[in-house]
Amino acid sequence: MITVVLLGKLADVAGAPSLSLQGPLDWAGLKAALPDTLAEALGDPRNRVALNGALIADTAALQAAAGDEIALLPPVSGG
Amino acid sequence: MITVVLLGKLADVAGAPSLSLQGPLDWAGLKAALPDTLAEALGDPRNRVALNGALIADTAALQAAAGDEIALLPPVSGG
Amino acid sequence: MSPRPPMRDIRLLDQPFLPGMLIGPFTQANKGLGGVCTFVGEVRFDQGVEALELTHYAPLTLPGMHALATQAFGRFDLMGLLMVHRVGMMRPGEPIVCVSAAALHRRDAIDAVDFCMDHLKSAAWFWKREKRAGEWRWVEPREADHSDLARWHDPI
Amino acid sequence: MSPRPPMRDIRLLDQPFLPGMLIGPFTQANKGLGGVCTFVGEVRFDQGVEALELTHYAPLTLPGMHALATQAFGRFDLMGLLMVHRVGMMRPGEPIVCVSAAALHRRDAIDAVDFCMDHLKSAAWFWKREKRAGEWRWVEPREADHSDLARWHDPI
Repeated sequence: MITVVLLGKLADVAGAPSLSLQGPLDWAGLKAALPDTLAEALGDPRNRVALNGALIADTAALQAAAGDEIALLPPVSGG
Repeated sequence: MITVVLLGKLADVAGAPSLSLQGPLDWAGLKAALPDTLAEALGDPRNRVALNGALIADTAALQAAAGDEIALLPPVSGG
Repeated sequence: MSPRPPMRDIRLLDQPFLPGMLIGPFTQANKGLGGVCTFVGEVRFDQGVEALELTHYAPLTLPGMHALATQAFGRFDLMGLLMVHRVGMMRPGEPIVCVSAAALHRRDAIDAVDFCMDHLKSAAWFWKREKRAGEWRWVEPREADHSDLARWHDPI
Repeated sequence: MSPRPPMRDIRLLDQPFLPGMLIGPFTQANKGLGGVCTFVGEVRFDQGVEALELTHYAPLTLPGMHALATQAFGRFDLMGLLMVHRVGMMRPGEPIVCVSAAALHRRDAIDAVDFCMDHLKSAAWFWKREKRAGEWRWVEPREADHSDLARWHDPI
């Protein structure tokens, strides 16, 4: 399984702080596997994505397999 | 009497932290009434003089009478 | 220069803390310092806010704070650096952040604290919820947190 | 802004002090602050220095520190300002100065401490003697204490 960690308001959208999904997954596969409202919220280009604790520069390059952790990081709160 | 307060190394030169002198005194009178070594040390133009707790801009304007306090302030120590 | 390696104390705390309990030992540990500068930020009593919750993503937050500390040690002549941030649920008036820098010279200590405070928000990400009238709400991002950071982009 | 008048605590102490004993109550007294910045300077362990003595001229020193505090309140948006300086005989490692500023915003708190530290030497005069190998000697004036002050002379 792949663990998907949801930060900030994305956790509210998902209704949970993390989800487990079947791997392997690329970015398109991840969005398809997520609930619609969450996949929609991921459309915000200010979101960042981390794979196993490291930010990835381009979601197009995402390749996650079983045991990996994907974190979905919305923009952080202001001052 | 006029109290003359000596700060920093001027106290060492005088051998005491303060002296009492007969008033009235202007700047020339003060220097004449002080021990020679102290009068000499006052030649350093970086010294400042305060009368009753207020700095005076020009020693030529000094006029002290009985009950007044003159403070002789050498340059302060570096950082 | 101090002969011993610089002291670095970076922590995320999920419980309330007393800054004095950190700063006292930190100062004691840096024998021979010239000065210590400390900044303590508290949760503000903003109109109607009953509580504040900070969430973070641990695999990014602590490494981000350590990277910032490394930058500060590279940029300023420091003997020690303490950087502590709260996460979890806080009430107005509680300390939320404490940064303390010990140095031989006061300019390094003050500037290092200033630098760390300006960069902490971009080095360590926190998501913030506020509770007002019993309801939690996420604090939205601000576009303009850049002016503080821009102060440091001049060539050294 | 705080509705109450700003808190000002200016002291000359002729006995050793623990900064934490001042900063704790100072922080507590400024309810609703956003942040507190504090600088504590200690007597440095300079080669061979056994003790340090600061003499001051009381009728000038305290008014000078109050005038500096007034400048800081005019220049920065502060809730409280604490400015404490030792006089008399001190040993290396003892705190010699403590400046703490409480404000709603961290920039005011940090800049006020920086400003006060830069100006304290010219606002309050101290004559300094050092004891080395059992002998007291006056520390001579330095010509160049101006660069720190020049930072503040830009128009506000």
